[in-house]
Amino acid sequence: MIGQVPLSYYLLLSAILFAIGAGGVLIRRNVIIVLMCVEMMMNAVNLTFIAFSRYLDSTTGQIFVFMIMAVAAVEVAIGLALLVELNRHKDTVDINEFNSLQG
Amino acid sequence: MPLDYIPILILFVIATILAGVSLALPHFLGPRLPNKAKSEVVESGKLAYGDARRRVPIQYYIVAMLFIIFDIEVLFLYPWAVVFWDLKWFGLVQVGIFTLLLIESFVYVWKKGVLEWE
Amino acid sequence: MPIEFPVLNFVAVGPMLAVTITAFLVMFIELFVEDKRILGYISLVGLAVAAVLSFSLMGAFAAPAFQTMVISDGYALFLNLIFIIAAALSILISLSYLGERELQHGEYYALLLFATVGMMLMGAATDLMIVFMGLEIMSIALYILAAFNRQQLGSGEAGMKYFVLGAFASAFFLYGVALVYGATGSTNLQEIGSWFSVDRGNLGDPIALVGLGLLLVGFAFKIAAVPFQWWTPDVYHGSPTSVTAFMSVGAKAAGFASLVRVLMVSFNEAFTIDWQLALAVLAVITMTVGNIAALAQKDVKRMLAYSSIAHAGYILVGVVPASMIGVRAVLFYLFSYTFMNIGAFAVIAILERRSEVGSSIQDYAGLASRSPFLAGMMLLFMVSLTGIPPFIGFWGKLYVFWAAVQADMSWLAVIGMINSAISAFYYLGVVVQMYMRPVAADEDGVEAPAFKLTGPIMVTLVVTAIVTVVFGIWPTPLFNLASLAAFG
Amino acid sequence: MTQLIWLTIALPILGLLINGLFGRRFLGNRVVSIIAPLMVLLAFLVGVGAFFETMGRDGEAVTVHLWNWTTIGDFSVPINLLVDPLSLTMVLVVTGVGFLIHVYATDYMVHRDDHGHAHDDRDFPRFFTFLNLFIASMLVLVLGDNYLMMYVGWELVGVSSYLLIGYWFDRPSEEQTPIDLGPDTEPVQLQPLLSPAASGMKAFIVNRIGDVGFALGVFLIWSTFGTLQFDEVFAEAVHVSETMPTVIPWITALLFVGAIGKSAQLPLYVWLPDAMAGPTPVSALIHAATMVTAGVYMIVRSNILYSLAPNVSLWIAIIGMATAFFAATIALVQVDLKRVLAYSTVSQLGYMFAAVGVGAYTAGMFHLVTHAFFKALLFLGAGSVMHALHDVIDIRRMGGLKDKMKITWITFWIGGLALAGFPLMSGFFSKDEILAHVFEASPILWFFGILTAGMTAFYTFRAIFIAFHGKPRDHHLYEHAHENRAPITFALSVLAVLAIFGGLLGLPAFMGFTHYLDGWLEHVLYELPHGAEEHHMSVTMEYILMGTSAVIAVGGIALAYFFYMVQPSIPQNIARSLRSLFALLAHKYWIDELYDTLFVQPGLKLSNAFANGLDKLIIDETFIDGSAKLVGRFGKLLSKLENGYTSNYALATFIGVLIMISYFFLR
Repeated sequence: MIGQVPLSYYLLLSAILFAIGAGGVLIRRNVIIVLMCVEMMMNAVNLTFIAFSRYLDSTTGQIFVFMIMAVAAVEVAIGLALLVELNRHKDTVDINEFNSLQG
Repeated sequence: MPLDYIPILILFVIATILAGVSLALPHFLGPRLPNKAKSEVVESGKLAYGDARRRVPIQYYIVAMLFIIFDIEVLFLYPWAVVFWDLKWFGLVQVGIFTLLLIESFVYVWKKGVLEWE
Repeated sequence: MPIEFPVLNFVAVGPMLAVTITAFLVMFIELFVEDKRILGYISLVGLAVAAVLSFSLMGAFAAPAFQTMVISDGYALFLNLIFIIAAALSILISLSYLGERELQHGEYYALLLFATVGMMLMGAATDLMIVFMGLEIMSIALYILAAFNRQQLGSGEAGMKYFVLGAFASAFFLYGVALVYGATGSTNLQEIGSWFSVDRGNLGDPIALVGLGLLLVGFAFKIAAVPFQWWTPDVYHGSPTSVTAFMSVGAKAAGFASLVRVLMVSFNEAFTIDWQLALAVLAVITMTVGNIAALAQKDVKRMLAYSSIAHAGYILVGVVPASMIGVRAVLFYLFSYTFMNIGAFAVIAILERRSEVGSSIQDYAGLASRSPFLAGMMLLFMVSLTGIPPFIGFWGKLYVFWAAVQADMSWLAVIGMINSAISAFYYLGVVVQMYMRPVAADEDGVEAPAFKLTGPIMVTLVVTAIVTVVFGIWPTPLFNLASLAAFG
Repeated sequence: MTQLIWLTIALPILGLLINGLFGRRFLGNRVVSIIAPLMVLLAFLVGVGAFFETMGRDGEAVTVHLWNWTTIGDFSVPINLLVDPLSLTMVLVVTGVGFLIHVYATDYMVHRDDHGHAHDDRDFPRFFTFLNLFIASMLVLVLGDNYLMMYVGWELVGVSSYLLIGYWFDRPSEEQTPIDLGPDTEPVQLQPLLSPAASGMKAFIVNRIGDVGFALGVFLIWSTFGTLQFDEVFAEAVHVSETMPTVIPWITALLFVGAIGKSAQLPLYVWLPDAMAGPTPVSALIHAATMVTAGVYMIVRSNILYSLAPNVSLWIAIIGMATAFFAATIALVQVDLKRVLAYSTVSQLGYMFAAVGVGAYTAGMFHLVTHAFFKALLFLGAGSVMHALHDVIDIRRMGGLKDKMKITWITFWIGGLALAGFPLMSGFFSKDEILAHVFEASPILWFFGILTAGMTAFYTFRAIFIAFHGKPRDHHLYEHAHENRAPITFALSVLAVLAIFGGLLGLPAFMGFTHYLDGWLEHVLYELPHGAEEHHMSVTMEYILMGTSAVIAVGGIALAYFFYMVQPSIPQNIARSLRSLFALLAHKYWIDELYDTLFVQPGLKLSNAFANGLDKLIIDETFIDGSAKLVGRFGKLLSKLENGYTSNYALATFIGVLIMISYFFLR
């Protein structure tokens, strides 16, 4: 059925998702939301991979998606862990509250 | 050929402009009268109540993380399951190693006493 | 459908396996031992084994493994040595540094080893998938290590910043991979390379080009090139010094490792013109911004962070020509930088106050009179980093610039020289403090920090110093090694 | 011995390692003060041995290969030492004079109270460590057989001189008492003297400008000739000058920029007078005898390049003579004994450059050697006075010292005569030879030269008469003054002998003497194939010139005697009537202030926009610091962007991404 839906649509969609994710990272200040946005970017990439791998019909893309998912999961875990750790020092989830290092 | 991808570029541009503008506008528009309500983190209309520590016991996060990780790792077993018969022992050994590593880390977590709720 | 079983050739990944297994061992043993320093020594043993394996593989046939996912050629093995040395030296620092701060936790060493594995993967990867895996293994370990000092907000903050920005950047990197994959139908460097060839007229394909651009972004972030360097000063500043030493050297080397391989294997020949200018510009602004910003620093640790940005610029100068001589220069530079920089950070680790983040320049005032040995060491490393002969740093710069000249890019070399002239100012600043200022009590009237020289860290200092001097006086053998390694 | 020439470098290094590592803890000052001079002495002996062997080979050069430093592709830098007349001359001067000064320093650097008890000074070993370091570096500079090693030595002497100038880094900058011009005129205020630390930094930074030029020059040689070996370069030089006529002038000019910095010529001479803040042996060794002459050595070494670039050479001659004249005028009114000598050093260096500029390379070397003798002697004499007067260096507080310090007095006289070019002293022959050659090239330059000679004689003896003769001005000091111990007087006497007889090296050929130095150096000097035709001026002309300079020298001395012994009121009256001119000289033409207003102030104005930057790292005053400060402020601005907000970092990164993408998309 990919025959009907041209590749460029998928690319467009994933690009949109990716851009939204990126925008989110730039705008949102809540660390958790930022994490979600990063996830979103990664999943946009996943979509691109899948689309391409169907289009080229090569399985590499799909395998890559597995990798990305695993990595993404780990990153979320790390992110949460770091945040929890940080909360022991400073009671906030605002990413810009953590600015003791500068200059 | 390039024309097909113009939208991607455009979208990137729009995204920046969007981000840039929305970061910049607050500095120019409107008077600065910070009060508690304003300086709070706004989550789509819902007020973020309480503080980070009082919300949920820490173990919750840890267990959640562990769940995510172990859950995702399982995902690698699916493709193996599909071609299980064709791969024969080779596949079994490979996956065996993989699982062993998973178990090792599980033991590590366990011995570290992360799973203790109290 | 029948499946033909792939030839895995575990020998080729021997060094990585060695380090990985050690890492798991460390994790496991950690559960049962009280004195965590043992783990450090175990890790050293494991690294030694890996080093031996790398050596024994050298000169052997460059064997691809795991269906050309990785390869153990001279290039990868030389880089392995760099990573192993970096890891070993920073473990030695850690043994003293963490001990003084009650930070001796077993996972530290395990994480450090995992990061090393990631770096080695990046060096050996011949497939974007493995590049990505290596990148993530390395980065994730480093995120945690950066936040390792739980007593300090700074450390955690460093970890958080590194993590958020790192994840952000690797998302772009991934997108680049996806685009390249879409354009070429493969993630294997060789195949990508063969896809881009004049006769197929694929060169101008914008999707591939943009993909390449995003790949460069990913690497530029890891090697801390302007304008992707923003995380560097804060992260280097906040992280435990032993970690900073490790990542300032290892992560940079790893980034360059696969950057060079990707460019030389996949985007070479007719394609070079497409990225040369971009990298050249990147190199110039990186050097300049790094150096100028470093001038303004009052904190030695942070100053070195900026200087490491500048050094990334110098190394990029060697990448731009896309020539063998350039690759050799880069390898040599990475090697020399490993020793100079870790040495300098070792001194910082000794002088750092326990309560504070970073290490203020005043603490170095009159060091020459307090400890001629330490001062002499710091002097040596500063001079070498400036690139004053006859120390190893000079040769790194010389080779890199020479590569640029060979490629008719003398202007790059000239800019580089001017920059290293600028860098003299802030490196000299430290020397001035140590030799020409009386010991000063800092703002709060606290006397200069007490320090003690413990065994492991002394080893680090001596080793790095010896290498800096010896290969400074006689760089030829090292350079020959690098020449062999350059895709030999 | 020739094969062992590397020992001359190795021995001082050995010395500095011993003293540096164990000096303070284990050896103690006495041992240190034996080891350091001993090493230099041994080096000297090796040099002497090599000298005789080279004589035996009648001056043909030998290259001693040590090891290959590096090989990049087809380019390789072997570590060779070049033993030939030129380098040996330098080696002998450096180690010989260096040894005497080491001996001198062993006593000079010991601080004694009035009862002659020595304080134990923990920094004592540091001094000799640096001093040995300097000797080694200088020898690397002169013995290297390629431009890279020369550059390495060039940098190393810079560093060691910086370390030595700043040796007393904890001493503050000093106010100078204004010059009193008698009643009804207001006294001339003087700028305060820089602190040693500041002076060292100033010297280092000013030198770095020159070094950049030098480095670029070496770089250009490399990219032109593809090699840095002297012999290969010189062999190619003529051919290259035919194929690419513009490149040789560029090379020579850039190298000369380096020389300007290192040898304190206009306009970069400003660091040398301030370098006097260092200990006197340092001033004698580094800032009079050896390091500052590195530029001259470099030009003589590359003589063929310079003969191939006549215009550049002409400029060198002009700059040299201008410097000579300019510095001499300043020296006329200095009240600080060491600064008088400093400016005279600058001036004498000017002579040397004038000589090499007009192609009289032998004359230049000749003057380099004799100058090393008598100027070292003068500085050591000044130091001896300082030592006796507890570091008072202002000649207005001296006087009548001759009966207190006989040896110092006599030797200082000898040095003064040599410097003034009094007939039959060493300085006379060398200076006269230079002036003769300059006259050949251009009488106008010669005129300035002879004028300078007169001033030299005058200001030298002005200082002598004020310091040693007449009535003591500061009785307290006078009472405590005393002749110094053996090491100092020994060094003085030996140098005095050399200062008298040094001239024998190059007795004028036209009088029928043999000019040893000429024969000695001829192997080093390249003849251009289409020979520069030898038009020698008539012997009578030579005699006339020699006569003139003799008369001028004597006249200068006589004038000084008349002014400061017979009619002390005259100079004051002159000064009063020409107060503005006098002040101008006393303020060294306000050059430092000029640089300050030209470079520092604009820099600061611009940078005041940003928060304060580098002042912790670098001291103010010199103009490079100004611009460094400026850069530093930019750095501050840059690090302001590093404001700790992760969102901003992300945004900046993202913008970078966009630029990257657009670049790759649009090409």
